[in-house]
Amino acid sequence: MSAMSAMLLEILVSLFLLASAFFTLAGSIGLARLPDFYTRLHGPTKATTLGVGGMLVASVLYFSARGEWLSLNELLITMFLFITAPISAYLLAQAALHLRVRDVSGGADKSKHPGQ
Amino acid sequence: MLAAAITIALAAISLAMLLNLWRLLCGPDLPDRILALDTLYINTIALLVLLGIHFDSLVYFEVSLLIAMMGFIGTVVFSKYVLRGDVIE
Amino acid sequence: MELLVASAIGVLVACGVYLLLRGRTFPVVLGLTLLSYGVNVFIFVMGRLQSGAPPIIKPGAAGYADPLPQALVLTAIVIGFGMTAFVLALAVKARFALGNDHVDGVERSGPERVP
Amino acid sequence: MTLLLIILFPLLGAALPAVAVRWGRNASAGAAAGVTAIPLALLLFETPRVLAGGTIEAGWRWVPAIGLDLTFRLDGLGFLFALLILGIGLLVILYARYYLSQRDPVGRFYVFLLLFMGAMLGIVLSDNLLLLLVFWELTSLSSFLLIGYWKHHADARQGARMALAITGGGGLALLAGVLLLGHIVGSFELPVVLRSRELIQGSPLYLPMLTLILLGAFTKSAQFPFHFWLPHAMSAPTPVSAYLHSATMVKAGVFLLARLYPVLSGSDAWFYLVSGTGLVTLVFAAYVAMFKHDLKGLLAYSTISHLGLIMLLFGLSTPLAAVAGVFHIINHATFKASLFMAAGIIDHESGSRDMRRLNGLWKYMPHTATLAMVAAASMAGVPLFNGFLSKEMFFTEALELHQTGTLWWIVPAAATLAGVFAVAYSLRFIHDVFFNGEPVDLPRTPHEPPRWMKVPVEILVVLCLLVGIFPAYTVAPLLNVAAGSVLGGPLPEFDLAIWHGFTFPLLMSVVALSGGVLVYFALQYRFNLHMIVQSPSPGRRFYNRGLAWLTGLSEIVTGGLQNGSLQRYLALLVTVILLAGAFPFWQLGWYSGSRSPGMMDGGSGVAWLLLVVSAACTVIWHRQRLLALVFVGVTGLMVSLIFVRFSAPDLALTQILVEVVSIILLLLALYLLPQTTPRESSVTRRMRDAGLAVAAGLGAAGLVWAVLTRPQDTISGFFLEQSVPGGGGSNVVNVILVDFRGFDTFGEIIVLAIAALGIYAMIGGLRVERPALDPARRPWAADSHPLLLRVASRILLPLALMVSVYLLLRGHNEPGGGFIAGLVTAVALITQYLASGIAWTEARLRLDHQRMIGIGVLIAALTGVASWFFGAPFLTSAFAHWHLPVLGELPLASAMIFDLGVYLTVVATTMLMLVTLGKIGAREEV
Repeated sequence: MSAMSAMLLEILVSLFLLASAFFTLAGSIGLARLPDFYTRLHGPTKATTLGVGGMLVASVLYFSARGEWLSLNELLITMFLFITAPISAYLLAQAALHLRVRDVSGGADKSKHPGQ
Repeated sequence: MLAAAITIALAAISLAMLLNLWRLLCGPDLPDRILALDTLYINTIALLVLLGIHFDSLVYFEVSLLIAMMGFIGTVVFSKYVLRGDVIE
Repeated sequence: MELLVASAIGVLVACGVYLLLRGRTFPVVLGLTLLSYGVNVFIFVMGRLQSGAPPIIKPGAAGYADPLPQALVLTAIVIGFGMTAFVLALAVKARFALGNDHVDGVERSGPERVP
Repeated sequence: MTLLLIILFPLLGAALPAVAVRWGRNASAGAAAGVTAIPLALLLFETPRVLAGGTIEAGWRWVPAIGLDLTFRLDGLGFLFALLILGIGLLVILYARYYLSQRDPVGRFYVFLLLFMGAMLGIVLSDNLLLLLVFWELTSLSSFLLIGYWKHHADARQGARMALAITGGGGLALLAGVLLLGHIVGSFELPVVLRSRELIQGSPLYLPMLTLILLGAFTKSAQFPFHFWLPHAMSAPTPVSAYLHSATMVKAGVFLLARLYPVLSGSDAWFYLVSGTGLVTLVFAAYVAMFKHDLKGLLAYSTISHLGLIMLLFGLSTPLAAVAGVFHIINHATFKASLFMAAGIIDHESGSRDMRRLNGLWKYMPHTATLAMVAAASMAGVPLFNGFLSKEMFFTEALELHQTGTLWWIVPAAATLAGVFAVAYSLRFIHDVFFNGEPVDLPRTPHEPPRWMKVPVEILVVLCLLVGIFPAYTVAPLLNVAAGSVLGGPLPEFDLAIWHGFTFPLLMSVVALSGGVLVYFALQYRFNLHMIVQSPSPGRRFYNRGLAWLTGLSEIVTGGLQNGSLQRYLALLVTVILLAGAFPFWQLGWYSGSRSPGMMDGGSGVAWLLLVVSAACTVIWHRQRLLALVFVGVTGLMVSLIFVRFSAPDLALTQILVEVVSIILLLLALYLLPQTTPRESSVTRRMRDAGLAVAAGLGAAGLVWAVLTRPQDTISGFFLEQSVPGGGGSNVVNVILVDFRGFDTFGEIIVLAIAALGIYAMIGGLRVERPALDPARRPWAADSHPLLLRVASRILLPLALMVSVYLLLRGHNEPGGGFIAGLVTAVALITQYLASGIAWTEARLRLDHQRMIGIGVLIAALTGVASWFFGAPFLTSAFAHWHLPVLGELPLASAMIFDLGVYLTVVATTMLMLVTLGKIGAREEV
């Protein structure tokens, strides 16, 4: 690998890392700052998952370029995360509805929810 | 450059984890806390990937993989407990 | 760094001991869990703190973390899990056999309703 | 080898009579006799060598680290005692066959008797003092069983307890004494000890050591003031009294003194302690014996008195006195055993042992009476009987005494006085039982016993006569070698003859005989002996009071410490641990070592904060149990981060898995427990607990700090070097687990299996109604198994299983291994239970968890056993490199098969634990 392409790769990995870190952080800021549970649910499940996905891409790039490993591992993690994130969110939302967690309007969810 | 990027990313993720802690402490409801725990798990994966690149080592991947699996199962169990009480029925 | 580790172990042990001294079975189990975390980390760090040097033999590695405490702690974690499971089963059994979840098996303030 | 066989025959053969009793009492007695006769024959084969002065030694190593070896020796003294034990033992077995009634469990009697015989042989043949002690304790235990043989009698139980308490306490003192002796000499081997006389007697520890050893000997041989257990032990069956309490066990104390005579004797302390105790016992017990109305009580006190006599002889420390002591051991064993048997016959055939009721039995059982008369004459020291010979030697030695100075007359006078009493009680035994009027309302009409019941008595009585009349032709060779090994040097000149001319000792004998006759008839006819009732001995009162005091003390201590509150015990435990840990800390002084701490980084700081805060929150919110559990989850995650951060990927994997499995378990249990904890501790209680907790935390933290700031000294270099060449794997942690320390891991999976099976046994059948409402009094969600989750779990299952197989296969070289892979598989399977329910999963996944645990442990064990076939120790690993198409070079070690066993066990135990708990709440409320 030439010095040029190595340089390019480093830039690419760095960019991916920074972007992913931004998304990850954004997800957590959303978790901390948004007004009610149902809105908070969006941050981690979307932004953070994306962020970690980006991290993994960076990792794939980094290690694959070094020729050490055909990074199936990261792929597996990404798959796991992308399959599980929506289900976690779904179940958490169900739980919140069951516990009648209040939404931002202040009124608890009065409608019949699936738990009833 | 990579080193700088890793440092910044590390700082960002550390900050993210602190924010998760904040949500864990404040709640106010149980689902908030479970969600914070779930997010913490995912952030930990990010942290481990970063560490892997930083130490130039592959041994952290299995840990990340299992944290991904276990984080999911943890969230599922807690939610199921809230919903149904009996986790295995 | 050593100060962080030492204080973390101290906090785990202190929280574990406090919960162990509670009167109901569930907090006691939680305390046991925290205490075993503390003890596991304690034994682990007896091999000192090594960064980025896992005990996996590789040509050209600069050094390795001490594998012996790691092997000890690995089984300790699993055995600790077995113990937690056993104590939990005991707690459940005691609750249904005695009608309360006090560690002494005697409710000090009247029996509670068993679901 | 012969020596070991002699001891092992009774010990191992003890089981035979219990089996043989199915074919009747004769078979049982026959088995016991056979088991005794063989070692007796073996012993007799060695007679020529022993009588020629030879010593037979044999030894095997046992626990060399503490100086305890299986070494045996057969010298003259051991031979004499072994002969007594086996010979009289054989007679007692025959006698007991007729003595025990139809209702008594004969098999058990012979089992105990043979056990005792083996233990006693062990004492007399041991060549190692610690080994001797082991057998010493065994005699105490087996005699406890024998005395308490009639366990339905309260006095038998009490007598057994008393004997055990006194001789056991003495055994403890003896242990301390022997340990001191071993400390002085540097060895517990008798040959070494017996060569170290100057060293021992010059040691400053000589006096405490001697006192302790004497305590052991005095209690065992029933010396004043510890004598009182022996009369109480008379509630044992008479064969036991004849065997243990005349011939053998009570002689163990005397034997010990004889054994250690060459090194312990000769000092002033020895003289005053041993002969003083012996003298007091001799006179006191002989006096008491005269007033006992119980036949066996009289014999018991007479035994105590004669043991005192033997003690006194050894205490005198002159060679001839030691010879006389050995001689009296032989004589006493023969006449006292026969007297006990005679008393047993009388008791058996008349139903009473009370001499106030037993009178004039001569006309009912003349044969038995004749035998008893000969034995009693020997006991009294009448010429032509063996007791006379040793007693006259004793009188001679009493006169030769110089240590007492102007008080020289005390010992001869006391000896004569004791002789007077001995004649009096012997005479009473004969006159009061066989003559002196008519029987007073006996339960049965007395008659002669069965023919064979008298044979043992006859044999012993004939021995008494033979020895008494022809000492030089019968007992002399045996006495010579036995006394020779006691003295450990040349024998003094002595003459075993009946007639030595008109000497002062003969005068003493005459005084004793005539005085004894006078005293007896005076007591009987002037003082109305039958009406005198003695108060219980002060020793017994002291024993009872001491026992009551100890019981009271233990009640106070127990009541003070254990009020039934586990919280309190735990607090006490923590306090004690803190105090025990505080002392070394105090000594350490400054905690910080020389090693400079590493730099802290921001990420670690955040993780630390998370860990500390979540642990604290677990405590703060521990009343809201579900919430506390969430925080435990955070703590666990952070702990696994610690493992990752400091280069322990295997630990991090295990931690994260165990963490989640524990949370599932805790949630399963929480469902069955109250959701909140009531506030019930007082503020002071909480402050106290917080104080203890903070102290414990500070202690742990301080300790870690002290260690981490000091340089490391590890033994891990070996493992790191040998892992690849020796274990065939590059993941050193896994190689340690499955190879270097494989045996530990084997033990650990067994513990895990026991825990899982224990849980299954404890709550396997428990079923609880499902509550209709959740903790907030709302109905549960209707959808028990959400579709999304079900679908996802089925996609994830193969992925997770693949991961686990991958972790298992490469665990030897990279992070992973049986424990981790097993947990992954278990979690993957449990996810199916979570998502689709028990019924659905078990319909598709038919796993018998118990059987699977068994298979796992078996595979691990077989891997270990397999190495035996290659001539290597258990669990030796072998490995080879295999070339596989896809995976490439794969080193396949036999340790990996072991790891497979670990894997299966971990999967099955985890599943069994979770499913067992999960099934409890499974039933829907109708």
